Amino acid sequence: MPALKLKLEFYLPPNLPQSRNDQWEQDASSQSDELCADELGAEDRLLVELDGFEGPLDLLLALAREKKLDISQISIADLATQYIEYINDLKKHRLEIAADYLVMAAWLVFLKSKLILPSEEEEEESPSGDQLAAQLAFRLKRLEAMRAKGHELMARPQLGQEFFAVGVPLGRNTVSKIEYKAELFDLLKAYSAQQQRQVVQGYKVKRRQVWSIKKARNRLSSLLGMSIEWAPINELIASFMGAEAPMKTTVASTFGATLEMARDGVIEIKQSGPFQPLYVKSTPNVEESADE
Amino acid sequence: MSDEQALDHERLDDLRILEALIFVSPDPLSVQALSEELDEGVDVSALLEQLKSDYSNRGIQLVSLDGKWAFRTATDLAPFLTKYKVVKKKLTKVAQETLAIIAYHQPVTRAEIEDVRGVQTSSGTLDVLLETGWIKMRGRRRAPGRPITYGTTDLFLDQFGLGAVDDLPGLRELKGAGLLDGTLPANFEVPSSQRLETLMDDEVPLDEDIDEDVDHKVDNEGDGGGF
Amino acid sequence: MSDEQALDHERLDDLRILEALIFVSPDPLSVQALSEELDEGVDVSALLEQLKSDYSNRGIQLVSLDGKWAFRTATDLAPFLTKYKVVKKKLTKVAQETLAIIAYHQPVTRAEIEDVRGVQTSSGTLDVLLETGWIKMRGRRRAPGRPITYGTTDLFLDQFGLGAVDDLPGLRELKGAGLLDGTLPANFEVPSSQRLETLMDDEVPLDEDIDEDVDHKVDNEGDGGGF
Repeated sequence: MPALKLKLEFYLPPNLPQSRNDQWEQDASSQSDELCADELGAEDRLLVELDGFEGPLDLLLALAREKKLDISQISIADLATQYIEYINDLKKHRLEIAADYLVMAAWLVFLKSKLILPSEEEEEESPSGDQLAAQLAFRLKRLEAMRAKGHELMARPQLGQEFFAVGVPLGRNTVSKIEYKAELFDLLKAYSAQQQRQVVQGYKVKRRQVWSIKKARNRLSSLLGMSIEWAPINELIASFMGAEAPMKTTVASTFGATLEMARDGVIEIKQSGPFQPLYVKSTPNVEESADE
Repeated sequence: MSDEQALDHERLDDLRILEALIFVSPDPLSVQALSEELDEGVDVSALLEQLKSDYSNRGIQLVSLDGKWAFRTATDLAPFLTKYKVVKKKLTKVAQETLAIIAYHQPVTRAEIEDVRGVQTSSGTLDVLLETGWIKMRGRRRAPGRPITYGTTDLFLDQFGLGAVDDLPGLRELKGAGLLDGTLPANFEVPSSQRLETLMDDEVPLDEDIDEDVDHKVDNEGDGGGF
Repeated sequence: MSDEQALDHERLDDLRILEALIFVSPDPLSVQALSEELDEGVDVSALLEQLKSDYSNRGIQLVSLDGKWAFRTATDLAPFLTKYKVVKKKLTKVAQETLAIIAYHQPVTRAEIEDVRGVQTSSGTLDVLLETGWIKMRGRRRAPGRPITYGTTDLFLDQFGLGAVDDLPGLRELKGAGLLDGTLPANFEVPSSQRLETLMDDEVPLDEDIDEDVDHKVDNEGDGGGF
């Protein structure tokens, strides 16, 4: 569960002991560089940031430090008392306190009770008060050590601050040799695809033979001009084509031409019924008039 | 006699090559990388030690960072080089503390960092540290939940002028005082800090977690079944 | 005596400072720029000369570039500082196609390749193929213009695991592999490749072209003249 962040601001009550006041100042300044001293010292108004403390362990450490005690020598019982008092003080001023600070307070009450009570009838598994106290002391010592090492690290000469790397690494001259890869399959595929493409490219579209209506009409009139007998159109078409089978275009154009010529009155058309052969013959008088 | 001279010559040339290689490289070079550039059988480590002593009184020093070698200016000349200072990355107290915990306790999980600090670590802190390039995710702890383990990088050593993680100030004292190993409740373990190029026994690579997790679960289920 | 020692010390320190400054600076530094970093009255030029001679046998050299000073690697070490890298590259489609045409149709001239492909072949493609070592110039065609004939090499056979050029699959095999489909005209053929160790009848050696060319030209002119 994340620590509840609280930023508390209150007026220092007149009855708060002076030592507490000192401790706040000291802690606040040692805790955070961000807060400037002016702000903290501002008369009787104090900015208290409980979240300036990094959790209950940090607060415990701060309390221990206030007493300028060597943590290895400190009486955990005393420290616990101090912490509990401190939290109670805050509670008196109706300040909200993050849950983990309260949990720690409760645990310390428990610890104190364990330390005071004789440890006769304790269950085997649960640690004794002394053990718990030792563990807490260990954690405090470890946190303090880590904090000190953090400072120590930062105080070391650092790259780019106290010592430097070469201004511009020249780097190494790289000569790269290209090695080509190809698979036989790729080659064959490329070749085949290319050959196939080439075949398609080489294909010449044949000129479509189109029998135009005009052409059909010319042929038709020259054929019909010789005879005024009814002639089946199929035979006429066949005579256009000679040995070749009649093409669709010839049939269509010839039929179109007969309709045109019939409209012009040049020929006559007859058919005995649907799908029966179509017969045509020229209209003699019109031919005469055309001759004139 | 002439053989010896030839040997000397070779040694001088090898020294010169090493010197030039390290000089032009943007990053510190490992002994192995350097060995690959010289003839087989050349004792690169010995040559590097000689180079180091050749430079010991000079303004440039040959330094070793976790077995990787680079030239750096002598720290006592800092006042003359202020012009070249880069803008310092300023770490907050929390980040400093977290960095120290990672350095001294690595490989360490986030939960373990939190245990040392007695408070939750905001992800921002780890992000900032990861961004500096001084810490990295090493792998995952072979433990329930497979938490990610953190450790320091070569850049960290370079930044703080440390030859190796073992050179961390006061490491031995802290170890001696038992502050780096777990005398804590059983559910908490403090791993010992070592030189840690490779993953520890209880670490798995970051990308291996899925398969392993499955194995793990199957095992657990097997146990649970009580057969 | 102690004064002299002090002087020596100072000189040593000045040398070290110069050394570090030149090392750190991204650009070569002029004597004047360097002088500004040291106490007044220090003979920077003399110090630089000493530094230069200190480094004269080393892998790094202090060099003056246009009156400005910088460290550079010794020029004789260049071969050791050059990295050779092999970059694998796949042949482009066009190169694959051209290579295949050369393999099937060899000996083949550029004009013939273009004729088969139906497109102009950039000289870059043939250059790349020559660079691979898979094709070579075989000779010149005994024809107007004496065009160069291309063919495949032994390396080509090695690369593609062919015992000989006539191991290249023929029409039926290409069809069998589904590479050629049935829309091909009946007269379509894949040339059967032959291994052509020696020049063909219509080929002349590459180096013979000049003389022959001259003869040829004379002949041509003779024809052109119509006598």
